[in-house]
Amino acid sequence: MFSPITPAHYLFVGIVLFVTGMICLLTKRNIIAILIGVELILNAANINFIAFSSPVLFPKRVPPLVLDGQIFVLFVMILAAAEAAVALAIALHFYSRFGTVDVDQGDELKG
Amino acid sequence: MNVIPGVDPEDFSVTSETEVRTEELLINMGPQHPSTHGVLRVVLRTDGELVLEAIPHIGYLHRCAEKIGEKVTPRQFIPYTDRMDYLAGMNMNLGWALTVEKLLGLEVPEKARHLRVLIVELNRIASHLVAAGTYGLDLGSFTPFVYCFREREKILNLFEAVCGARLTYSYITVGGLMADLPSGWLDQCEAFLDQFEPVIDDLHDLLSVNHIFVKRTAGVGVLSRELAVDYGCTGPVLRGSGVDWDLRRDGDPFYTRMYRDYDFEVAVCRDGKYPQPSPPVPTEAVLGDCWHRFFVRMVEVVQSVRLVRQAIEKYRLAEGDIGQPIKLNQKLPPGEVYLETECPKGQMGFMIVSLGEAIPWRVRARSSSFCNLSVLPELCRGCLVADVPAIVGSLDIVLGEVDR
Amino acid sequence: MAQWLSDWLTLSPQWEWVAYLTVALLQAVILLALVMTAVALATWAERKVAGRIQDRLGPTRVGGRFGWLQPLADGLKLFTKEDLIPANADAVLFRLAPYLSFAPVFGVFMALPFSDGWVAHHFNTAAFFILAVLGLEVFGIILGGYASGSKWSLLGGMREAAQVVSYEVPLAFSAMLPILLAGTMDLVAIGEAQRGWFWNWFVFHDPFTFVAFWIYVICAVAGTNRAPFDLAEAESELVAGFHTEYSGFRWSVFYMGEYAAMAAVCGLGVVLFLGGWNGPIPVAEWLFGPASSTSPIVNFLSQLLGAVNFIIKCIIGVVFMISLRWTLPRPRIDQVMSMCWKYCFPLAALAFLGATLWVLMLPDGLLGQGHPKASTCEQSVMVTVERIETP
Amino acid sequence: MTGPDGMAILFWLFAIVTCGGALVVVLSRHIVRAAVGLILSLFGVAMLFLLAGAEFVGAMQLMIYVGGTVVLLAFGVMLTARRPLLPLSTTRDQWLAAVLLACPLTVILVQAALSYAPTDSVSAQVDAHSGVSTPVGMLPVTPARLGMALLGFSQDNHRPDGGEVSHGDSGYLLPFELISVHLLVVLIGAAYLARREVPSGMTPRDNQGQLQ
Amino acid sequence: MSIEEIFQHLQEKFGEAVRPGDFTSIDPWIEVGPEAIADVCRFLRDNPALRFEMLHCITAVDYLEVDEKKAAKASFVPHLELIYHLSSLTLRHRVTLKVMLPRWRDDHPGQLPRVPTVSNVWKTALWHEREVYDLSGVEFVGHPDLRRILCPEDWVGHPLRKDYQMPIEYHGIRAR
Repeated sequence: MFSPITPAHYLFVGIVLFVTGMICLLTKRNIIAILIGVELILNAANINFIAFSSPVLFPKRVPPLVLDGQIFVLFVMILAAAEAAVALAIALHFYSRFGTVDVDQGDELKG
Repeated sequence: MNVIPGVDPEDFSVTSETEVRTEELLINMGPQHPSTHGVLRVVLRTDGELVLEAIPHIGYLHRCAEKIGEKVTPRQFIPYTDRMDYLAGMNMNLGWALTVEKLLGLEVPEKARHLRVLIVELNRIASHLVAAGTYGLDLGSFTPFVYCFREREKILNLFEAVCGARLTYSYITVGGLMADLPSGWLDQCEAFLDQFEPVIDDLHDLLSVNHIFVKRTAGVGVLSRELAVDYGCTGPVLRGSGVDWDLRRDGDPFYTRMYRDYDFEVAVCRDGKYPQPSPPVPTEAVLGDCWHRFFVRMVEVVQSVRLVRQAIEKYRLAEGDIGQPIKLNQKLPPGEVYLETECPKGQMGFMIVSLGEAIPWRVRARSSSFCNLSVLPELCRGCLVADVPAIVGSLDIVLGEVDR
Repeated sequence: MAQWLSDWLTLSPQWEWVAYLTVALLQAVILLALVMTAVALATWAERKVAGRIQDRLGPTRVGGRFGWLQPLADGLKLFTKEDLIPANADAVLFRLAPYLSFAPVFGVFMALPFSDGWVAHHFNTAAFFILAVLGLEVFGIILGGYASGSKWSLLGGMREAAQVVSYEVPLAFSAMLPILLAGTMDLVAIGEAQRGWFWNWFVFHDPFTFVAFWIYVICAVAGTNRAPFDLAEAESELVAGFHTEYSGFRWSVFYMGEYAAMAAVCGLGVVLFLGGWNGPIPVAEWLFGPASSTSPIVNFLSQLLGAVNFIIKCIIGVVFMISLRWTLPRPRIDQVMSMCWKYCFPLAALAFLGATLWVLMLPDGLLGQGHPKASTCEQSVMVTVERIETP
Repeated sequence: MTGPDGMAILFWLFAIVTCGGALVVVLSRHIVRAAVGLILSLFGVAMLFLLAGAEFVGAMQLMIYVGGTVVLLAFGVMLTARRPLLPLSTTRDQWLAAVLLACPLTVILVQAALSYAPTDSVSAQVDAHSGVSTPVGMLPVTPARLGMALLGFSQDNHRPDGGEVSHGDSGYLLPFELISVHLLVVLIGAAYLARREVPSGMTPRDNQGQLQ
Repeated sequence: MSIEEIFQHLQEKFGEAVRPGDFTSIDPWIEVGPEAIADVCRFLRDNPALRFEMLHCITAVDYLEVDEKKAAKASFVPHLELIYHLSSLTLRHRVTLKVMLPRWRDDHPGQLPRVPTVSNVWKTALWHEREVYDLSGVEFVGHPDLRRILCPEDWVGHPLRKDYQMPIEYHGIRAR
């Protein structure tokens, strides 16, 4: 009954994540909500990587692009975790300085 | 958060003076909280887990004992004393009875004196058992609590055999005691003591020398000798700070003569050592910290066992009766009298102002827990949230006595 | 199985997915029943062990002398309790949180092998998958603490977040040793690598694995939020921590999560360190011969024996965790954190290094008796190197 | 779960979870709810990875992303929320800008996805009933292979039939080292940024920093 | 040290502000003028011969006969007494101080009598003075935080005064 899953299916999920992440990035002003948007966008990219390197979706491909995709996803994940840590540190610093996490209110550029 | 009539939970006049920083949190600990030992309410101003300020609010168990004392005769007041430190009713009875006797110039017969020592020291053991058990509970260890209560139940059984009550005894009365011991009671008591002494070592293993326990209590809530005296702390709290002071030895002669021919040591740390037998003091412990306050009680239990054994012997040898209670409406001579006794929680003082009638003009109860609790803000400043129960528990307060 | 069902119902190929769905649901229900049984037994054991430690009997009334039905009675009581949602709470998240905390633990059992053939889904990264999924439990707890709208709950949630995230690191590190020794993350393979006498178990493989095992135990207790590391609920400090505002059924779901997590970490620990389904004495091999037995009945019996072995070891682990809870006081949060970062983590890292060196230096073990599959990893390195070097 | 139908069912299930979570993120007004949406979404992505045969990466996604990053985010939310459940305010202008940018983007991306001609994925149908069979000569993606690749022994560089090897290719060793250094820098930077002053009048106690 | 010697010390230092109370009663006492109490207490604590380190208790006694028939025969004039029990842990002696106060300041009912605080001498007085303020209605001048302690903050009246009337109701709770 179901049509078999192709990489295109994965691409569509990636599109949804990317667009929602984009909207999140644009509409939210809370520094942490912005971070959440960035995570969504990164995940959209990851989905594409995985889809194109999947041995399940490309069972016959030789040579398989398996490792490239997966390893880059790993790199993205690690970088995202590092990014979250730094962003959180900035958010805390921001909060203790301005008493808010609204990025629009911290527009002064003083050291 | 609890809503108390007439009190806005977020409005505290003390805290509003200082600027409330953004990360700060005002936490209401109590009056319903598992480790405030009753209806104590402590308002904590915290920064994360760090306590910046702790303000105790008391009075939730205020039952107007002093006002009632102005309406009833001394013997009628005895049940009210039971309800002050309800974990050591016998000691409360004794304090009040001795105060009235001091006013009347009355001395009880020898047999009654030894029986009083016997009963009071047993009750001290029971009270310290509760203190040790609940202290374990405060630190997250449930099992010592059950062990302590098991032993306390045995003491309560003995008390029940003596006076029919398990908590509010009204047994020691002005002029003597309400009844003599039932036959065979002394043997039961001795059997209990024989069985109880090894249990103290179990409790030491589970608590006093347990590594986590020491880590949680050593160096926490350090109360210096000077501060302890300044705040009027008494009992194990004072001795935990290294002050060699026990009313049973140093008190009013009217009280100390009760213990005149008894042999016991004051449970206090001298040159880093406690009266033996007791495990050695861990190196992390600082004099005056929670560990010492706790340990003083454990050592006192051993001394109380000694006293009870002596009292049993002396009672067996004593001649005469157990004294005659005064008449219910006996007229009191005019005068003022104040007497403090060494209760398990500290020095419990009663004062009577009499104008020559059967009913006192004014009754005053100076409660040890009240003074011991007043040092809480000093101890909690700069500690962690988890240390607050450790400190409150080490002060061993009974709210019935704090609020009276 | 789905195939068989589909054939039996003679479904046309376009309706085959119904068979798949049915089988999937059926398997989920079986797994859930299994987990719930484990939870019920664990609560019963908790009360009984606590009772015995405290010189009393524990439950004796419901269900005969030993109070077997006590969990049922407890459950019934909790189901009938009023479900309170505080006015300050975020109702949606408040309701969601218990399930978020329970569901991941349930997911763990999907990858946990009960014997070499009995596993719901055979992942080739099962060990890692279980560690990852177990780490998700924390989110339900944080959320519950946050959504309650109570400061005590919030403090509990923050403690939980700090504690569990920290302890995951040494936990994963100590779990890495058996993975290293077996050369795979496949739990079935790891279990098989410990076949034989009990000295083949990875805990006795070398001194470093022995140390790592105890680090695993500590971190597993801390990671499942059990006493003495139950700082998130710490009843004497934070009233009840993250579940202060919960009552009735939702509260019990949190508890199911906790007990199921206990069983799960014990299961993982048993497979990683304690030989999994292999008994201390290789009775199964004597009785049933080598694993590749032909007869389905013999195979079934050997699987059953393995599962029994595994479950007995898990029960021992759970009882050990319970008795810890009723013996030790609770450390303070800063002590818990410093223990993680100052002791557990460096020790785990050292043990990892040590075990690696041990395998390289003494591939045949100290006595030269050899370890069955201990050099797999090394072999795979060699194989790869060879492949690269031979153009 | 094997078989194309099983895979399809699971794919749709987790695709819905993923997209639903993402929508929750965008539409929720509370930051914590947005974080829960993110959790759901990332969990769904992890499951999609598993379905696509990337088991190690899927587990990694669960561990690092859901278990680590999002917990970190939740932590940040708790530390910065003055009151519980701080609402997020979004102005109409921002929505307008977002929609204006998102619509063309969606169109372009969908166009791209539709125009992608799956060259060999059709052949997956061939193995309908035998499940996902591993082609001859291809090893399954085990963590060991990924790990070897990170250390420079990449098997993608060889033909499975032992064919040509591009010499001088060291796998992913360089990016791996770069990432390591990067992580170290980030660790120090984050610790530096997040450190805080001890409140005045307080004596700093042991391990105070770790309480945060 | 006997009460006479202690009194001697105080007399030398403060003169008229201290008066001999009753040295023959069970608990002998010294009377101190209300304005001098803080100085006397500080002297008692700091003098190396006296060293009263511990304040045990502050008691307020209200002398007022409400019953008019008995009031005529009463042995006292209406007044308030503050009683301080002190002891020295090092020198092991005790003393009782008394301060006589009017029931109301300037005889205006409702105006609480004032007395200097001793909370800066002994910290324990912080709570004892709050209790006396709460229950007996004495205002301690200089106390850093003079609030009710046992009664609720919005309670009216001072219960241990002899003429205290219990309120009819308190926040909807019947009290009488």
